[in-house]
Amino acid sequence: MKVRLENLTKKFEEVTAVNDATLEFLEGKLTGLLGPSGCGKSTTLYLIAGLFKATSGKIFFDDEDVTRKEPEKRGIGLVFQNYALYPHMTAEQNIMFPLQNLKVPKKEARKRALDMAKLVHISELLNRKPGQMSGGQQQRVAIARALVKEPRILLLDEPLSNLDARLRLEMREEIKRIQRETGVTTIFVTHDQEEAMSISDQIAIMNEGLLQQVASPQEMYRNPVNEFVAKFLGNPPINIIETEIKGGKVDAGGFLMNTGTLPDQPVHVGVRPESFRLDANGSVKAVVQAMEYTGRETLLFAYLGEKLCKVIINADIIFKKGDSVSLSLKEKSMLLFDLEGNRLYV
Amino acid sequence: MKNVYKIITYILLAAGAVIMLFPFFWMITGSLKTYNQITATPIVWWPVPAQWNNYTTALEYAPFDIYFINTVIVSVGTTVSVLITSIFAAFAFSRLKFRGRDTIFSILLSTLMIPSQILIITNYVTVAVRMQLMDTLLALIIPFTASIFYIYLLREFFNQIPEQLYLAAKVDGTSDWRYLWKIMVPNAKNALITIGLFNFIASWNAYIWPLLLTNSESKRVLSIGLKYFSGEAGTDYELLMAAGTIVIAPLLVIYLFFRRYIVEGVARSGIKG
Amino acid sequence: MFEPRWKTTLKALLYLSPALIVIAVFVIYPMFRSVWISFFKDYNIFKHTGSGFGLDNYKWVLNDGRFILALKNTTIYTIVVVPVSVVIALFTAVLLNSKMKGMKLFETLYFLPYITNLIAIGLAFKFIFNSTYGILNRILGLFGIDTIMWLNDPKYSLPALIIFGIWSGLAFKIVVFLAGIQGINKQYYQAAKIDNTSRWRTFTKITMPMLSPMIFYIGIISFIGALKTYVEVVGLYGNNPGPADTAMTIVYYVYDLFYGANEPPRAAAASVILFLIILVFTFIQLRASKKRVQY
Amino acid sequence: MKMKKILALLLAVLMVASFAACKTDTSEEPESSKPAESMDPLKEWPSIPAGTVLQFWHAMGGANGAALDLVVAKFNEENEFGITVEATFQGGYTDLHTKLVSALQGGDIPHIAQAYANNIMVYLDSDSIVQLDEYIFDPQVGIEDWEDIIQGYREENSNYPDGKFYSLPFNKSTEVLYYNETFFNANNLTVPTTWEELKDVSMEASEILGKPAFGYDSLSNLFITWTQQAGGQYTNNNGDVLFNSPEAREALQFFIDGVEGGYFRTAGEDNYCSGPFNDENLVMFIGSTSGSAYIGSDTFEWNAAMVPFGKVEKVIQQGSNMFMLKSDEVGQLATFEFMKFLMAPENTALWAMNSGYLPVRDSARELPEYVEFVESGVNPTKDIGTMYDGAWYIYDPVFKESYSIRMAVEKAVEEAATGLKTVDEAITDAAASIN
Repeated sequence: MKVRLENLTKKFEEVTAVNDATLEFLEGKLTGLLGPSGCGKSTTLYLIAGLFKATSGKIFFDDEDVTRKEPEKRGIGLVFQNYALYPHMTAEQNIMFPLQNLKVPKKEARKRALDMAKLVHISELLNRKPGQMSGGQQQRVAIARALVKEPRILLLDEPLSNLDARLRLEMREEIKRIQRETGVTTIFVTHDQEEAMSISDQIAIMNEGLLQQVASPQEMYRNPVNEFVAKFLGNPPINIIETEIKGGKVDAGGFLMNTGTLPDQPVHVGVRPESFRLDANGSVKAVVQAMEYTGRETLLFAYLGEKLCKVIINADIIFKKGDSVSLSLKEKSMLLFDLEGNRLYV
Repeated sequence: MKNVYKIITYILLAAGAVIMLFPFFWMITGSLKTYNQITATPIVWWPVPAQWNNYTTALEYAPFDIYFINTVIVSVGTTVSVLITSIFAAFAFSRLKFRGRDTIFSILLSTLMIPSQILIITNYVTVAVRMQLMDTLLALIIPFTASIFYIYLLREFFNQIPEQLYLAAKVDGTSDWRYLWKIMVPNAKNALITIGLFNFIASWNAYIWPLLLTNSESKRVLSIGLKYFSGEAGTDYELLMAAGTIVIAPLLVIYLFFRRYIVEGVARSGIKG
Repeated sequence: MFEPRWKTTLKALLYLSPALIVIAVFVIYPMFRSVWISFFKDYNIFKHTGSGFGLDNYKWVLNDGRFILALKNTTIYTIVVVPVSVVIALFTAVLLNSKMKGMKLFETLYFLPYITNLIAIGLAFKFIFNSTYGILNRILGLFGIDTIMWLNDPKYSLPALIIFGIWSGLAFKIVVFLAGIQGINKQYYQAAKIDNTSRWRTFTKITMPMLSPMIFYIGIISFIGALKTYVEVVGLYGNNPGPADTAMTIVYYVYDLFYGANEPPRAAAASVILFLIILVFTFIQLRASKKRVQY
Repeated sequence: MKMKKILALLLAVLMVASFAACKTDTSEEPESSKPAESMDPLKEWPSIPAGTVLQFWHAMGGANGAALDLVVAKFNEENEFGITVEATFQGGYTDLHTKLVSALQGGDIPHIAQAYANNIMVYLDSDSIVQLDEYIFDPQVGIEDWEDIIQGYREENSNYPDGKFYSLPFNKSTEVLYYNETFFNANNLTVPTTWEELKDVSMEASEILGKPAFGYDSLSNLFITWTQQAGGQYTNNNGDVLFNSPEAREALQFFIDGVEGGYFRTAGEDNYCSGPFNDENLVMFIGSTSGSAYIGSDTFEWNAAMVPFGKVEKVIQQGSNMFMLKSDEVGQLATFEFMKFLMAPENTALWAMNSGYLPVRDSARELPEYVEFVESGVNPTKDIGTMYDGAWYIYDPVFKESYSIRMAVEKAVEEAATGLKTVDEAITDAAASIN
């Protein structure tokens, strides 16, 4: 099932939580809805779920306009941040609950609940109540409950944020697996860019109610439409060097770039930390301020001119403060933004 | 130092407990005294021999057995209805969004400030004259089938049930009705038991309304029985205390049985204020 | 979450209707009728006809010495009973919260007074206060305090009522506070312990602020209750509200005016005045609490 | 005390039995008044069909309630019309009043009820109260020996604005002086009959006791009675306050001097003096005859005497009255038959012997069974209470504010007795608070 938003707007009194969003969620794929807290992503999710009513604009499931439909008629499964399991029911009762709403015969409901429990690997926990389960286990029950009625769309609202780091990684994989196995169109809300990148087939990024960009993770990372997206994706974050275009050229901490026909103007140049290369012949010398060694790679804090930048290198070399390194840049790795943050294409 | 604290705590608590319980002690021992022993100096702490016949005498004054059954019916009737109406109203106030919600709620809350004594004359006309329910147990129940105070308490409790459960249930295709009974009510069990007990106790002790609306002995309740012992020139204290003990004894049993829920229920309902 | 719409409003009204109908019929309607009656100089309660519409009853009540006395008594009663009972209840709850043996038993005992019939217990208190054979003077005597004529001396009749009032309201408050304290996250206390905080500071800096919403809730409820005190007076003094009316409260006054003096319009006017007083003070309290109460 | 109660009860049962026995012989007696029917063709009374049921609301709990049930049972058994009276206890006087005020708004009302005159006056507004003159003075159904009913009671019950009867005496009592006979004998004290004697004996007894010897139960009664005993007036029927007078001040001062001198006291916290009297904390008090059931002790003998008088012989009459509510002609006539029955000499005597009240007729106390009862010495108030001359009786004038005035004078006595105000201030303020 495709989900399409058309000029969707949601206002809460004076605040516009979602502003004129138009976007399509791919059928059978997992779309990450990403953005900082308060950007309107959860609101968008609740609009899709039908828990909020749109101020204007439309929501389509395939070609069906569901904008005015009640949530229970939309055929969706929703997993909440706090899982929202019913505390007085066992895991099994929780999973069966939606089926009972649909008046599915008890026998069948139980069978489907068991199947679902198997899918999310909690078969042995069915008689426990939420209070007796760990966060990860509750999460699985919540997913099972959302999926048991075979929804057309699965919506996940920051489902991993209440888990500790290790469990989060594990559950991330689980969600991916379950989504693949079921093939259900899934929308996953998160504020964690890494999570979104690793799990999503497609990412929609939002800020202050406005949809910024919709693209595959790679495309979005490599080719952000604006400075916000560029900054939001990537860890460590992109280096932003404030400089200006002068005579068709820009100088960012010593790295030069032709800007073609772009007029002279102050700009922000974004360079991803991993775009640097240690290069004995490198055109630019940087002065090391500090370094962090993570085992897989090394992160240098180094001055490019006056700008302290983060530089990721793969080499297993120990640097000291004050060491000088020469760097070069990978092809096309400089991103130009104007002062409004819009991408300037060369 | 730690032990000193402990000892002081025990002493203070014990002293407090004595203060809290002394009136009960006085009432129960008083019910076993002779009329003159109650006011005797020096104080008669424990009457020997105990006048158990005060109880038999008190019970002869009025048909307490019928009163007891009626009191149970009325208390259970009002309690069940108060719970139902409070559940509905508290649900609406805590979960449903509707126009005028806050206004209606404030108006209801402000009515808590009216001294109820001045309402009964009008209510008599409503129940006895308009509804023609004079001398029925129903008349003792109907005006007390809803209580703003308990709606307020229950709303506080419902508000503490995470709203996400409601949203989850909506998405799961649960109707409001089903959500209320399958999710809210089971989760508010303790609060409901507490409110039920509060109401039960209040209903058990209600006096003036049951008196106004009944004429037959077969429709009267226990608290009216307490009135038999006061005359215009004196009171049969020993009998009154015996009757008083008889009236509160069932409450005592119920209380000890449900004690755990009361403490928890009050706790929850008080938490958010 | 959902915004109000006509459909949800209708549905909500459906849920509210059982309670609303009962309350409208048995509270709101008689309340408005009382207000209506309060404006008639002469009102025939049986035929529901009146004459002399105006503010005469209000003037009369406000100029009645007994009303002023009742107002004064009720005010003193309220400003003593509410804070004192809250403090005692809070203190008791803190003690009951100690991790010591036997606390469950104490809890049970302390909540017992809630289930009583105030009239019957009032009788017991009458005996406790008696100057001849009352236990209270015996105990005070142990501390060298002379016999106090609690119920006979106009100076002590209101204090006696206040003591009874404090007692009768304690049980409920203690249990609410106790439950509140037990609901406070233990980590705060562990942190305080690590920081070597004194008991008093722990109480004032952790327990009190965390309990403030509950203290407020109890405060409002008992404030309204105190201003409506009636049963306590009857329990303690019967048909004579203390020597020279020194323990007469507003609601007692209203009741006496209605059924004793047979002046329903004036009684109604007095209760409207009481209602307004409570309303104003509750409003002030609500306002003040917005600044003070910490969640 | 218990023994006495049981004895009284036994006696009562015996008497009922004997009444019932002799009644069967004389059941034709009321028929003797029947010929009057033909003599007055002006009024045609309906006949009362058998099976007529009357509702009677009362405030008689405890032993008084049992006594009332006894009399009602007697009526139900004996009345020639086959009327059944269903008597219902409606709580205390205040409760019953609340109930009547409610019911008179159009609810189910009884045929007959009990109330104080000032409340009956309020009920008149409902137009549901039957004016009784046409019954009382009717040659066929009326009360022949009307003058036999105690004068003070007759006066009180016609003291309504139009001077008509709207009620009849039912449970009447008065005040007597209770005293500890054992104590009096042991200390050679004489029972006081005047204020001066009361003062002297109280002072003497107080010396012995070490605490006040005399108490007065009802402070409003004290004020009303003593003011008039001192030659003053209380109020008139228009509700004019007449007690702002030297006589009232003298009376109150007399009492306050005693309180300050430590030989008089109020009931105060004890509500009734019977408690301290039983505990021998005081040895005499003026209280209602209806309180006699609460008096008694294993350690001493008690007795009663007429209240001591001041300049004028005045004594208060207390207790409430019965009144008739409108129903149909038959119901009202049946009700009147019941009222007549209650006031009949043998029945009011039976009532008096079993309840805390006194007969409403002079002749009742001459009845052999009553004389016998009095002589048995079970309850001296049953004798003393009937000794007052009918003309001595005073009562609260019947007007709407009489309750408020009673409350005001009670407060005045309390204010003076507790030292809040001087006698002069207290009386002046009480008078001012009413106008």
